[in-house]
Amino acid sequence: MVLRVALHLEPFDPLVALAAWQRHREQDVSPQAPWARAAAEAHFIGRVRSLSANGEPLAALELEHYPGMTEAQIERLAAAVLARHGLAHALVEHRVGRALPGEALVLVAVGADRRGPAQRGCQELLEALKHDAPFWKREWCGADGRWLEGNTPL
Amino acid sequence: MVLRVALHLEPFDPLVALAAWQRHREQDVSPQAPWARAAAEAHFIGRVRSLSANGEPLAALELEHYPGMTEAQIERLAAAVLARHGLAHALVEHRVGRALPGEALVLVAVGADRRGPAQRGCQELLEALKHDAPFWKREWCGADGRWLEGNTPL
Amino acid sequence: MPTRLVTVRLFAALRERAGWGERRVALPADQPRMSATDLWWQLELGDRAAGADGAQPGSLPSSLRVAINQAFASPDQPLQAGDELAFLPPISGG
Amino acid sequence: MPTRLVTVRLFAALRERAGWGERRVALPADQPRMSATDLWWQLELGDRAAGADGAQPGSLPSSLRVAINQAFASPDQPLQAGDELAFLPPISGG
Repeated sequence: MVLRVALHLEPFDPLVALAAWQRHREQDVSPQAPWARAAAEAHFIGRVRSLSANGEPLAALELEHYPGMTEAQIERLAAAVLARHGLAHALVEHRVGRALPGEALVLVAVGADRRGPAQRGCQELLEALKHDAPFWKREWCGADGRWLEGNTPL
Repeated sequence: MVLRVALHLEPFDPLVALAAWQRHREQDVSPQAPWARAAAEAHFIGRVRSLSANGEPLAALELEHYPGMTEAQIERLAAAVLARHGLAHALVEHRVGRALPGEALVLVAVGADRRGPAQRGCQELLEALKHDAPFWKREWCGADGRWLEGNTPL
Repeated sequence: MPTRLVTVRLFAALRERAGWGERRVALPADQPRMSATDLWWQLELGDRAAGADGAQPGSLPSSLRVAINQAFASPDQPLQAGDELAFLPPISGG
Repeated sequence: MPTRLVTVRLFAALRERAGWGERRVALPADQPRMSATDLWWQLELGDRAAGADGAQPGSLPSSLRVAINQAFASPDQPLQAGDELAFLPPISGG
């Protein structure tokens, strides 16, 4: 079981993050490596919308977090999902600070030996992040900032 | 609604395929573009296992297809899933021919305005490929080739 | 009446058991509503290729699917001159 | 008895409504089992910060969660000297 959690203060490219993660697979070729049994990978990428929750054009989305606790809490959530589904590996990268429409907010990638656990693990880890990792979003439309309370529906 | 289907006779890198797909997003910045409303993306990557269905070390996996029908059938399946979930875009890339353990067999990527449709659409499209797109797998262990009848369980 | 030809294609295990992958077949002049199921038995694919899954004449082995002109079709659909008919063993994609 | 200090942290809307984000607070010597809920009311966060979600003394607004030393904790857990206590408004991550 391999786990990586990273927060980004600046824009990040999820495909670059996935490529870095994939290099671990290519470098660790022992048959016992968690990578060797992970024939199935599920990813999720969430980006900043172009409209606010109220339907106005969004200038930016601000993401506040709790430095230290946020990272530790994501690791606890990911370890629980990894154990529950017998996953081989998981990667969580999350943006913090001020992000622009279209920029990546969150990347979740998990690997497992079969597609079912990979897909379910990826979904559960994303829901856990949304509900149980300390992040707070503020939408900026022009000069007005409005804190969101809760998440968009599934 | 944007759809791309590609078959690969040679090894392909799913992250390179995703990057090429993402460049469409970056080049097409009109607010009406399907990309603009696709804040959620779900991906699935399937690779050749290192063991056969019988648990023997696998030398190679051969994938036969029905040239012409396979591509057309994937497009029909994808169009149905795109319409059913109101998805913004979908990408399917599939390996054919002789593939080695660890090599990518299938990439499915879909975009939607919310995470639920993106995740469900990606899962349904993968199941549709597995059951309703004409592909046949033959496992090679040493000199013996064995056709698989049906798929691994979810 | 002109000769009505169809192309018959077999795939994967089915092709290897039959020993051929593609064949041009003339539909009999006296059977204007000949179907994929009829042709399956006329070509003796049932005897030589169906294995344990063999069905009785009048039906196809339940694990097989039929494509006509590269789209799934009913095995009972009457064939037309020029059709490309394929017998598809169980699919294992993705 | 030495002064027992805890660090109190507020985030997002809660921080902005209260006007501060971090404060060192001495636990009263005569309340050895003081909890996050007790401190919430002692710091008058309920009056000034809870808004429409305000609860009565004795409980926290239901939308809030408490972290002690950077892990979720019960709002009724007695605080220890040196603890880092955080009041967390509704989460919106991912």
